[in-house]
Amino acid sequence: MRTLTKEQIEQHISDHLGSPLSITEDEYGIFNTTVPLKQLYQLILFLFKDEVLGFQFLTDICAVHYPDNKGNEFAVVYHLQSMQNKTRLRIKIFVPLEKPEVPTLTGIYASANWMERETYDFFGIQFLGHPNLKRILNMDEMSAFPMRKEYPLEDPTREDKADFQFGR
Amino acid sequence: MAIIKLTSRIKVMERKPMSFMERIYLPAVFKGMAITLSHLFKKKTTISYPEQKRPMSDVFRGLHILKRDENGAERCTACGLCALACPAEAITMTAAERKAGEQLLYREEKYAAVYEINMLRCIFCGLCEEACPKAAIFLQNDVMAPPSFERGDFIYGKDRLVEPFPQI
Amino acid sequence: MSDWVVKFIFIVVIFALSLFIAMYSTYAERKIAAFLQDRLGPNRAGPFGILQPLADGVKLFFKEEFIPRASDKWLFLMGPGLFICTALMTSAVIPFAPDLMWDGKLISMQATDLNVGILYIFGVVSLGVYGILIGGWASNNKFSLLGAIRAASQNISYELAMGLSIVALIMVTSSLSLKDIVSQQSGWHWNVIYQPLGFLIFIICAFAETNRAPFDLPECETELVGGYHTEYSSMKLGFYLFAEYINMFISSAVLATLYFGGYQFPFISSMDPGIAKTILGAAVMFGKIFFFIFFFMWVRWTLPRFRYDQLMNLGWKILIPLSVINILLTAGFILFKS
Amino acid sequence: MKTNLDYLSEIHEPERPEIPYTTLNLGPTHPATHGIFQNVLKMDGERIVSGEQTIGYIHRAFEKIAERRPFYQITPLTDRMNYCSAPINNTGWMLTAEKLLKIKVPKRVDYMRVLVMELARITDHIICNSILGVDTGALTGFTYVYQWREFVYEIYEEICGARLTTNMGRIGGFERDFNPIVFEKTKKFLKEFPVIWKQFENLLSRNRIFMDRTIDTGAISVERALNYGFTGPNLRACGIDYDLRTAEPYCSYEDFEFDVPVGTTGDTYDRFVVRNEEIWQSLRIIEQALDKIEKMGPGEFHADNDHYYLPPKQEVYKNMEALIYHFKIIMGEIDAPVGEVYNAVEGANGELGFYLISDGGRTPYRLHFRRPCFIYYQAYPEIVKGQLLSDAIVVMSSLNVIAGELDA
Amino acid sequence: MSEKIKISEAPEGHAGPGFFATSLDSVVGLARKNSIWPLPFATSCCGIEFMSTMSSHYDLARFGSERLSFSPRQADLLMVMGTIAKKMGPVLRQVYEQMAEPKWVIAVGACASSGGIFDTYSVLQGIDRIIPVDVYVPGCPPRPEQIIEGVMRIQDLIGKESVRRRNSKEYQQLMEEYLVK
Repeated sequence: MRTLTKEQIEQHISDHLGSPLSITEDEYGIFNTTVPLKQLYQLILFLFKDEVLGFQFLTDICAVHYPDNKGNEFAVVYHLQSMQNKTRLRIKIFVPLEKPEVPTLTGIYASANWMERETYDFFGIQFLGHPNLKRILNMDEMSAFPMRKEYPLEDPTREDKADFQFGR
Repeated sequence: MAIIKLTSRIKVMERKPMSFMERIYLPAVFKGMAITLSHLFKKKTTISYPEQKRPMSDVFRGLHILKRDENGAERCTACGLCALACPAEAITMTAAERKAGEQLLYREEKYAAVYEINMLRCIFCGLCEEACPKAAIFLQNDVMAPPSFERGDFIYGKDRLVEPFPQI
Repeated sequence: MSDWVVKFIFIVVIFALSLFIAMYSTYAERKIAAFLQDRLGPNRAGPFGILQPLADGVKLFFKEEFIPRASDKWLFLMGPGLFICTALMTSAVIPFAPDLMWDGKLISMQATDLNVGILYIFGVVSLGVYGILIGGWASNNKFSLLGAIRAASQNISYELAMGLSIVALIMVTSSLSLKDIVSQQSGWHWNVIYQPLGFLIFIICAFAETNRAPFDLPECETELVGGYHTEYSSMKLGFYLFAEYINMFISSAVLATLYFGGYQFPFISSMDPGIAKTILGAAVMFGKIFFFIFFFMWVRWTLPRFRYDQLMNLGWKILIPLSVINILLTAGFILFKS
Repeated sequence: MKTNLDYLSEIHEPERPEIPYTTLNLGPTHPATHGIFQNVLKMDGERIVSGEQTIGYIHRAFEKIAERRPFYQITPLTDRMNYCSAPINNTGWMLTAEKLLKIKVPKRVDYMRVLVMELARITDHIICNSILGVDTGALTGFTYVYQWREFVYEIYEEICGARLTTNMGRIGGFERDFNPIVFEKTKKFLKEFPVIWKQFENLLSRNRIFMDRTIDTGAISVERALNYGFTGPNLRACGIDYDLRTAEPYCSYEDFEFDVPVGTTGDTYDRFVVRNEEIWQSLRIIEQALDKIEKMGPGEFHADNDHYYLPPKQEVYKNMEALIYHFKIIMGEIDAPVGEVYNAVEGANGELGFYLISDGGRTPYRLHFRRPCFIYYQAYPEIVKGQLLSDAIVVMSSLNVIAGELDA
Repeated sequence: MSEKIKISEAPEGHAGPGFFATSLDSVVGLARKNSIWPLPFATSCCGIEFMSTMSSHYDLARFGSERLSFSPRQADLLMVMGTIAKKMGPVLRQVYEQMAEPKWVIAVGACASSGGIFDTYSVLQGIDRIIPVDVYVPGCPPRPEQIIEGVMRIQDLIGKESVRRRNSKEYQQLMEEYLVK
């Protein structure tokens, strides 16, 4: 199974990058860390380039909306994976609702392109420096960001749910 | 190109270069033609549907039915669990109190005055059957919802859902 | 009865026959495809579905005529017409049966015995591609255009190899008349025995010329939707589809005539001319034709198709050199024998 | 390792404005786009210069729906993601939920799940490879192997009662034990399917026309494949034996003997061959799983957990406590712990991940699906660049992009 | 026409244009119903069940409909299978408009017919919002048997339809309702 411990990663990062990073392991066996926004790109670039750690695989990018978490409404979650070390690392950053801006990872991972577009499409998070940041799944004309908690799920035009055919 | 080995279970699919016989097309062509020709004389697997029916398993999830108990009274007690469990929100019901003298019609003290399933919404997932605590709703294993011309035909009310009275 | 009346009747019969066979080829194709694929195929229209081609025809006839606004109207109409015309013209020189002895006169079972019969076939067949080209271009659709271009280049390339393979055959037969060629092949002296390589090249080219799989690039539906006939509906589409089957019929007839002795069969060759011989000869001829039609279908439902550049490679780099070698071999053999 | 930026800056392609390129719309309703997505190809004759994709034509907002549904109602949703191999998705979701709820399932359930998952993998690969045949023009092989896909449907039907969108099992196990017919049919499948599959391989795999069509078309290097987030057979065709079944065994996959086939060049033919070999390996796994289940004899088919697994129906009719639990579970009032889980299974197309955030409510707070198709399909323009239109179609079908999974 | 030929009265019961028209109608209807070329507009799960319908076990070819025409010009029956998102709506509509008359539409499966479980902001709640539908097939996805039933309902419809129905006022009104062309 996993060949890296969290202490090793912490040590390696503070040795080479200079800035300390605290990693916690959750009960399901994945390393978690939350970093400030400005460190993100540098950290991921280091994780990618480093031969020992080798986080060369970006598994996933997604965002989460916490409307009650004032000032840090959005969390952007990156799942990185090091295939050689069989280790997964979850990096989280928080951005505010007023200025949801995150640096893009498309320069490092080609796969980040669509994942970021999807995140933009759903949450309206701006990925700075993205080559083609536009909606991907929804229609271009859409103005809202549907995965935000306040956006309703149901199609407002559904007829057969509340109409005469049903006794609601 | 490098083959990266992560586990011991790797099995490399080496590619044999084409032999001369493969290069001249014809042997492979004749082999293929022999295979297809052998199927010409095989027994056909087709089921001529409207005349012949394919046997279906005992647990197949087909059209719903509202069961009666052994005395011919409706089992449904309008608890609403099926409507709650339905991921498509296709079930609606209105509960009513059983009046005196209706014991033969309804088993419980409450019954569904209106019970409607929108078959166009329904996805036949079987969750309603699983949710029912009174063994009232069942998905039949040999009847499927028939296609029809009008949208309105697919609102199945109690007239089409409730099991007909047992013929004595 | 004067000669021309007989001829006229014969032409009408052949015309009707080609149409009929083409019509039932569609049915056969569907049935054979189904049987090769463990299915039953059409069986609801009439007993065993034999009315299926009629149903298709009537349906196509009553479908809306559709001419795209951006198309070139006249050429759009001309394409299918030209295609089916050329397809039907080819049957004129094919001897379908031995001459009929009737009333003390020999009646030829061939619309016309041109002394350059083979050249006629080639001339007409190479016209056929214009039908596709015009239709595909006039549709003003990119898929149609691609299909048309593919068809044109494919037909031109494969005609070369086909022609060269025929050259070797003509060296053996030393006649261009199809009737002569057939009569030379009496008994078992079928040309395929003397020209096996030439036959192979010819049949491959025949597949390419008729746009049948594995050379059905002009209309391959997974790539080009419908190829050159993407924009066609109604009977114009019917013409295209029909002409394809007529072409297949004619190709089979030519194959049978050139390489498999046409109406010749050992015991028939030794019979006296008469009704019996004619009928038996015709039966043999059509038996051969039907076998080739079946072969065409069998191959289609077995093989994957080529890619455009591989098709060209096969044509130019393999078949043409091979046919040249075949000519040389034949020439050497003839020289050696004499 | 080169970053994407390094790679892109190394390619210097001179602008060639003098060539009049054609634009071809491949899709949204093109016969070769199985499912719906659009590729706008810029072409020079038949050669593809560049491409751009538009997706989202069947975007169904899975993630939004999942935020409004209790856990057990999400299983039918996952069916419709990769509909060619629904049981893998079902199981993947259940494993995720079980991980969060800390449900320990018995070994027998694990083996049963392995059995259905491998059947699903076979059916998925059958579709992919036989459709590759169809797209190259050989329809007949498809109909031969499809009959066996139908046979697997019959097995599914015996297990769960549906053919395609199975909604198989519950959180904590299966809804019922396997019927003896299931074992019988699986044995028949193991015995007779290999014959037909061999025939199918004979029709295509060493046929020069097919080899010419697929060899060296749509090749992608290991580095780029990793950078593009490839997983599953498509990554293995490039030469990395990354398979979650061996890398992070779940569902007791460590108890099974099987190999992970890898290709050498990452082209279409390799993808075809790798999928073929995976079918043989899956057959091996099924055989072992069947053996193991039969050795255990009839027994548990679900976790012993009253709080999450529905009590048996007979109890519900009679017993008040069971009825209360029944109501609680159906209402979704299970006491889910607060937490975040990422769980991935080896789907037929690659790593199918579920990222579940729970705030303790009856529905997930957020559920994100890592859909393999969505991630690797973005490499398509790069793969088909410089190739012919026919190749583009073959590559697309060999990548096995499933629209339901792509658009979610 | 020469004057000597006397046109006799048509026999009772067959008078008027009705007789010929109806027998033509029935012949054409018979032909049409046995030669339905479907355009499979398969977007998702139901498309896989449609494959089953086409392949050996169910074999839609028995009804004369195995020639799939991917070109809308040549198709008679638009089979909409799978979810139609709002983004897809205009495309579907365009395909419908491109089809040559006479044309029929089947909505196969819950998603196409009504949106099914996907009662969401992005999914069209039934394709009958944008194009007229002739037959609905319930199920998610329907079994091939149900799809075949659906095609047979379409056959019933076609067999009864007049050749000229497509020029009728009702039909044009229907088209206008849907703003087709």
